[in-house]
Amino acid sequence: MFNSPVDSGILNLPRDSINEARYLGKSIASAVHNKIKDLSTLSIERASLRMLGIRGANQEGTPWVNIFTEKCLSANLIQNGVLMILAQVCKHTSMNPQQAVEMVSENRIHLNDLIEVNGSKEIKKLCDELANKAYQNLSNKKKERLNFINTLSSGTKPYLYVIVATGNIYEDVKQAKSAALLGADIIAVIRTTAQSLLDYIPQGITTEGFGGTAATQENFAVMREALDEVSQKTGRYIRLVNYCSGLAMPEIATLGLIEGLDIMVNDAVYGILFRDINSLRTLTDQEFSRRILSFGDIIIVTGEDNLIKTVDAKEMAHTVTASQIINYYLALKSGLKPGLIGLGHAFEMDPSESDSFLHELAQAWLVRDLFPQSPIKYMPPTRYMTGNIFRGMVLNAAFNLIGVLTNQEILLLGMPTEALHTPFIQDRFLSIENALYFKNAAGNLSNEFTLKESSLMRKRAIEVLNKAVNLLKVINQKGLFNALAEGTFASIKRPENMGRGFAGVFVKGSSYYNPFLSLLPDNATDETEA
Amino acid sequence: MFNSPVDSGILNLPRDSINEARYLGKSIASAVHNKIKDLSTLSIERASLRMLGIRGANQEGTPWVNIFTEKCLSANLIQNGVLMILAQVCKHTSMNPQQAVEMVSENRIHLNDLIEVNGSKEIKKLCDELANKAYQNLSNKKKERLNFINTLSSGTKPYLYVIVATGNIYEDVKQAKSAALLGADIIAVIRTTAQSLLDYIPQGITTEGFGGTAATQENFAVMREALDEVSQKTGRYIRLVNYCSGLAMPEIATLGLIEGLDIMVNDAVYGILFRDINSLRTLTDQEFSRRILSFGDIIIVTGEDNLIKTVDAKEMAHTVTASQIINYYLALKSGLKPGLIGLGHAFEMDPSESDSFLHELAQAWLVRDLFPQSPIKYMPPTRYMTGNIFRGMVLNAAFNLIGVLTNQEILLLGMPTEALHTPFIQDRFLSIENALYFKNAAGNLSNEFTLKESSLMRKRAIEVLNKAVNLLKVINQKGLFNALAEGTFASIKRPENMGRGFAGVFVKGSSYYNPFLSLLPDNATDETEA
Amino acid sequence: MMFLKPYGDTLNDGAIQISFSLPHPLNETSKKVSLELALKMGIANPKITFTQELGEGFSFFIIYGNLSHEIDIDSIKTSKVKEPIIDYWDINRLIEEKFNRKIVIVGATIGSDAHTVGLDAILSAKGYAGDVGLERYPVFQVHNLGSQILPELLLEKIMDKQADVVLVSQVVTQKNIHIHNLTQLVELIEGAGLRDHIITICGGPYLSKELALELGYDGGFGAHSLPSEVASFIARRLLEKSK
Amino acid sequence: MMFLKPYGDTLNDGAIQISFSLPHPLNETSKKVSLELALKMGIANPKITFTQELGEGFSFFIIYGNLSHEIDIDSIKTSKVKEPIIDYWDINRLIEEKFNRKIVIVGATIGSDAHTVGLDAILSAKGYAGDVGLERYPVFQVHNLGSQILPELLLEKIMDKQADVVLVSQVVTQKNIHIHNLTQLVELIEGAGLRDHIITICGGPYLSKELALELGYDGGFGAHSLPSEVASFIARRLLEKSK
Ligand code: B12
Ligand code: B12
Ligand SMILES: Cc1ncc(COP(=O)(O)O)c(C=O)c1O
Ligand SMILES: Cc1ncc(COP(=O)(O)O)c(C=O)c1O
Repeated sequence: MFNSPVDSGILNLPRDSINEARYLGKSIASAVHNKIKDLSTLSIERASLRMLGIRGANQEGTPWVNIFTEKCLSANLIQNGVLMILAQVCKHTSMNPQQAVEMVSENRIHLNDLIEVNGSKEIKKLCDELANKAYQNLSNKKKERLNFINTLSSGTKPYLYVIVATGNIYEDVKQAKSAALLGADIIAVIRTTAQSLLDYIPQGITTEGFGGTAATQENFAVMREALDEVSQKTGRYIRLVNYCSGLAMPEIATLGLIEGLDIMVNDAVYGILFRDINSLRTLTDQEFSRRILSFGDIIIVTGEDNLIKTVDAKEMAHTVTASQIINYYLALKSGLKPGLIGLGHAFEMDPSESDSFLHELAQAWLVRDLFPQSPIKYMPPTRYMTGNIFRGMVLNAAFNLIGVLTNQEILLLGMPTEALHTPFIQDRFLSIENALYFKNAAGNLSNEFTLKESSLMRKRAIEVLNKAVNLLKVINQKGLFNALAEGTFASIKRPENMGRGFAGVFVKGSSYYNPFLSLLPDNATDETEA
Repeated sequence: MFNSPVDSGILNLPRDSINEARYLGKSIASAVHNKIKDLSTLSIERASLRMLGIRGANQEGTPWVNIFTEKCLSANLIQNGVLMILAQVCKHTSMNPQQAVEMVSENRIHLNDLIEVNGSKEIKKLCDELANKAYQNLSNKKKERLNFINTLSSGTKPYLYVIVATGNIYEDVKQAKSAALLGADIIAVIRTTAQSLLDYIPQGITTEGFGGTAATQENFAVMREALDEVSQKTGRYIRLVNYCSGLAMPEIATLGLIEGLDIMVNDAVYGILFRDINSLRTLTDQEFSRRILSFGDIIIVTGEDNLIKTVDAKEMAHTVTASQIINYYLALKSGLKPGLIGLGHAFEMDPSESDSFLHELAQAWLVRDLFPQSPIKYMPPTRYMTGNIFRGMVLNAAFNLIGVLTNQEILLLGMPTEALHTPFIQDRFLSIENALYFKNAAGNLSNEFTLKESSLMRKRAIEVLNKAVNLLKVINQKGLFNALAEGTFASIKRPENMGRGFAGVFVKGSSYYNPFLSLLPDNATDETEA
Repeated sequence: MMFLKPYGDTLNDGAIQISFSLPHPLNETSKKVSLELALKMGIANPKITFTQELGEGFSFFIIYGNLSHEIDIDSIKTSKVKEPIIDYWDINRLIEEKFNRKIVIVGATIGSDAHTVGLDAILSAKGYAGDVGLERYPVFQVHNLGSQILPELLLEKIMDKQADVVLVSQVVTQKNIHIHNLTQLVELIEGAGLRDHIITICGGPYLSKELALELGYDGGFGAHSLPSEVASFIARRLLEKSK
Repeated sequence: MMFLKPYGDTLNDGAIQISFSLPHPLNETSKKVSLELALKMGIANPKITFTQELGEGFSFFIIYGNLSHEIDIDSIKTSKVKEPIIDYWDINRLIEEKFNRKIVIVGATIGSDAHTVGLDAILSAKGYAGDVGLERYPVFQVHNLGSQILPELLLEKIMDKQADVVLVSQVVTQKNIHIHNLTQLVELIEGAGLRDHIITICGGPYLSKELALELGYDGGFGAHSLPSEVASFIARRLLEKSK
């Protein structure tokens, strides 16, 4: 349903450049994969525990999975993988995993007392059993969601995506319902500032966030239930989004799977650049999280829009394209099908520059033509929005028109009050009304035109593509990690051995075992995809 | 400067249909001309007096030209033309024309006492002298204006046209200056309601109108002076518009010429349909007024937008096209060059209908392709504007984009508060900002595309054109007057012998003489134009 | 007691947006004035989010803030429950039974106002928004005089046709021209001694029932009115009067 | 005395537009409430020009009317004339002369706030809107710590670098998190006995000089501030202090 209807590219891009871009993308992604394939992270381990169904936290709100993992770490056992350790505890104590985790966490069981450091075959078998059962449960969850979706309509493309960000999950619910009833197809709950820096998932239903609402399993559930209710009411399935990024990336992916999320914003590079998260850590986390999302049939959306929020968007447009290509092949490597890879981009050029509308249009077509099978997530103007809300409506109109004209699949709606505050309830209405006008009145515009041979837009798109290819060449040569270290993206330098969460990366021991690594989809599709 | 840059039509319209439309247009216009060529009207006579420079009014505010003309009428002399009568008075009394008119008006001279009913050669000669001198004066006025224009820049196309309508000429000046400084190229002063029904030109500077400000010679001068000042200041010539319509149409044309107006809204059919002005009267007036405007190098803009304000705009789009063709050939017949014929049309289809943006775009291209040498005046959405000013900004954005994409030359800017009030000072700012964005960011869009063979828009345009041709056939067969009588336009029926001002039409006598009829340009260009 | 105040994203945040121009250049003074005005309006924490010089001597402001006013919802008297609509068939039947003749309706746009679309929406057979107009009701005999009818002429027509109901439309409101015209008409009707013999109704996008009553009309209809509402109102009044 | 009030198209017409939502379904009651609110705000003749039900239990209103409030322009005290800008060369010369050492500036975005563009606009050599940043001034030694710096850590750095000036940026304001963070920092600085030894400046799009002073900062800079304004302010303060 998220497959694009676009047949042949309107831009008629040079085949050579496309092929070269693809070749380079694959090569860069393979190199990343090779570099991280022997690594695991604390958050991957915690995610594995969460997949088993472990949840809850101690009095202070520290999740059991964190405490348990820390224990494994301090007991110097982590390199075996937490599942092996847990299985041994379960075996020795005949407790179920949840109990076992809690007992260890509360120091009622000491790992060092108990653990045979090298897991026996038997332990491995128990591990497999636990994982298989979990896998079954998770499969059922997923099927439940897909079945529910199938009973309803899915709206029409482009899907209208709006955010809620009141900081209070109950207010978020009101705002989300209002938006859905007014025509939104997708609701994203924005996270509170700096949640991405937390190396754990906060616990419980929350009502106080700043610039967003905490992403917790309980908040996910509250919102999902509310949206299911509206979906039922409107007969149109309302998709739920949250952020699968930051230090707890794989865990959030797991919660997304458990709580029926449909789309997750997922991009390691965002964390690296804008949150100073260590690149090894988050790219390792990302691969695991994408495998989970792939299993869950959850669309990822990437964050290339951010690459042009702090630098000149026109000049640096090719970095967006290059990053999309890398992200695409990284995603394929993690088992995601093209139809689940929601590449991001944005309308962020200076609107006062002449021909800026043409340049935006060229860019929107470029991404569309490069990734015909992928849903594209188009982000609205933010940087050049001002307190002039009336002009804001106009820029958003230009954005919406380009969105429908170029067949973007997901339109993240711009708000007239972008420069002022996270959206008020009426802001969303005005923006949905704006987008619905263009969807309905200009939805068929994309099939009307061909570009002239002399088209400025075509020239511009080819120029951007070629610059992207050159950049990919450089990145391919030095490797993504070095490129990030040298400030290739958004002019920000992030060395491989610095940044948050580096300490949470470890090399898997020879006896490391995690059955999910074979259960979750991986790069099987890689070779078959263009 | 008002010549369109469009070379070959993007719609690739069928040649046959275009040729047939043109043939029919010419034929309809000729028939109208033949029907009115022996007629004059009280307002043509008054205009002739005004061209001589007669101005002023009595204590009650009744203009001397009206009183004098009435005297000619009651003395049963009107069929000679007022200039002949005036010349005789001048001759016999040795007064200058202004004195002569005033004396007759004040009953200090009685026409019946004085007049040799058949003007002698000598009187005719005096008549010619007066007219030649007037012609020279008016030529100088015109040259003065054109010279001033040439010292300044003229802005870029599309020209941004805004209205002022406070009812108070001094407030109008403030609002007009503000708009010009903010980027407007053209200022139209809207007239007070029902001025078109006045069979005279009100006198003096006025400060109380309803829905607009009285069109008086003095108000024209106040505004022209203000705009000249701003033009000088910004280095960009600001054009002034008023309405050359209603019962005093030819007089207003004269005042426009004298007071340096640049553009006049001029469309007899509007008066017929929406003001119940008699069709013979106003079509006769229109021809004379257009000859004056042609002489003055003043652009006319026609009122086809009104044809779709009360009926379904999508269904009746072809009536707009048909009327444009008729108006075009009527204008050529009156001596206007294609570059002075500003055909009007509008964005008035129901925006909630699917594909409405495509239909608007098709219509805008159609008019552009049909009249490549004429400035086109594109009118904004009004009917479907509501009190939701935010949505209003969006509809106006769609309108502005179509305006630049289709190379319209004059964009009458829509106001977010269209459904509420005549524009406030900030409304104009917001609308100018809206249009300037598209001019600058998307101004080059028009050269980027070709339409696909299968284009819905092309189909729609051809359908409209063919329906227009069929309508023109019918009109050609029965004649424009009968067509108007039968409700062809806007579903309103206006019989030829009814309506306001019919009494002011008369058949020119065999001794009728008016030297302006040979001085003013006429249909010389007709045959050479496509 | 329940108090209502504006809502942005948190109950009782009072979030509100305002915009206006000032006849003063954009400078520190006019900015301060704009904030002072907001404070006087009861807006706490007013923030100017946008300013623009509007040519010479004028400036434009957009302000957001938090309204401190609130309204006790229990204190709100909504103008009694809307009179229920009598349906097409009932109107025709009831009037037929009671009067046994056609009810004469005269309609016009008065003064210099030439907007007829609204009046036609109510009167013409086609009606408005799928709702048939008064001409379609067999019991009504409608004379739609069209636009730009001077009040004097309308009075003449009322007498001439022996109208039971007069419907006037006013759309242009600049400098309160509509109030002027509507008042003039009512005075003429009174002067002619017809006030009690005729039902007077005015309508237009900027009119309301309240304003109509204030001006001395029996009824008033604002934006988006439906012919059936007007027909209902007429029927109810006629039946009341004839009691 | 000259009074100012909003202007639409006629002097003193008071024309004003407002919009807001109510946490109440769209019905006669909420419409009435919206008008009552407008009246309380001092808006005469309030007219609802648009209403919209916002899903369940919420409604949106746009209202136009004529504000009756006016402001006596003579009563407006604009915060004295803006301090004139000292230019780049003078700043460098004056500081050089007086201090004969580099002035140490530490800058950061504090708390969980990760918006650095504004801070960088002031600090980085490139500057903002063509105006060079503080790093370009030879007399300033700038340590830009970047984003998401906890107040405690910032205090440490201040002491560590023996800073003369601290510049903090706050962009996220939801639930007043910026007030919370800024207050915490000032308190820490005071606690450490550094209040009189350091110039404290905060900035961000929703900050103002007034708010900054209220919170205990020496200076505050809002939207569209220029590095040269900040440099000037710093130079003037330094020179004053050293007197
Ligand atoms: C169409 C239109 C025209 C057409 C009118 C054609 C015609 N035959 O009616 C034309 C182009 C001729 C026109 C001209 C002018 N117009 Co005009 N026009 C409009 C427009 C775009 C739509 C009005 C409309 O048709 N609405 C649709 C109908 C169905 O709605 P309605 O009138 O509200 O009617 C409903 C209710 O109000 C009610 N109702 C109305 N009347 C009555 C009567 C009774 C008895 C009852 C019970 C109910 C009732 O029932 C109707 C159905 O629900 C509006 C802008 C807008 N979008 O609203 C401007 C507008 C009304 N026009 C305006 C003006 C100023 C003019 C001019 C005076 C400008 C000028 N100086 O040239 C001219 C002159 C006209 C004149 N002498 O009066 C202004 C009025 C400003 C004001 N508040 O004073 C407006 C708001 C535009 C603007 N922003 O400037 N106009
Ligand atoms: C770019 C941007 C981002 C980028 C930031 C990249 C970066 N490295 O800075 C990214 C994408 C990372 C981002 C993320 C988020 N953002 Co953000 N972002 C913006 C955006 C679009 C532009 C801000 C900007 O760069 N302005 C340009 C600079 C030059 O202007 P400025 O900051 O006002 O700075 C000037 C003055 O204020 C002053 N100044 C500023 N700081 C200082 C300091 C000193 C000492 C001095 C003297 C002067 C000074 O001088 C500067 C030059 O004149 C705004 C919307 C908008 N259009 O304003 C939203 C916006 C600021 N973001 C917002 C939010 C909520 C977030 C998130 C918290 C959302 C989330 N939960 O995920 C995240 C998380 C970030 C976090 N943890 O803080 C909200 C804030 C709402 C509020 N009032 O609380 C906004 C308004 C968007 C919205 N409507 O929701 N964001
Ligand atoms: C790709 C990506 N990840 C994450 C986030 C959200 O930030 P955080 O992870 O700090 O919640 C964003 C915000 O725009 C984003 O674009
Ligand atoms: C062609 C035309 N003439 C005249 C007018 C103005 O009306 P009036 O002549 O009554 O001033 C309009 C108003 O829109 C118009 O479109």
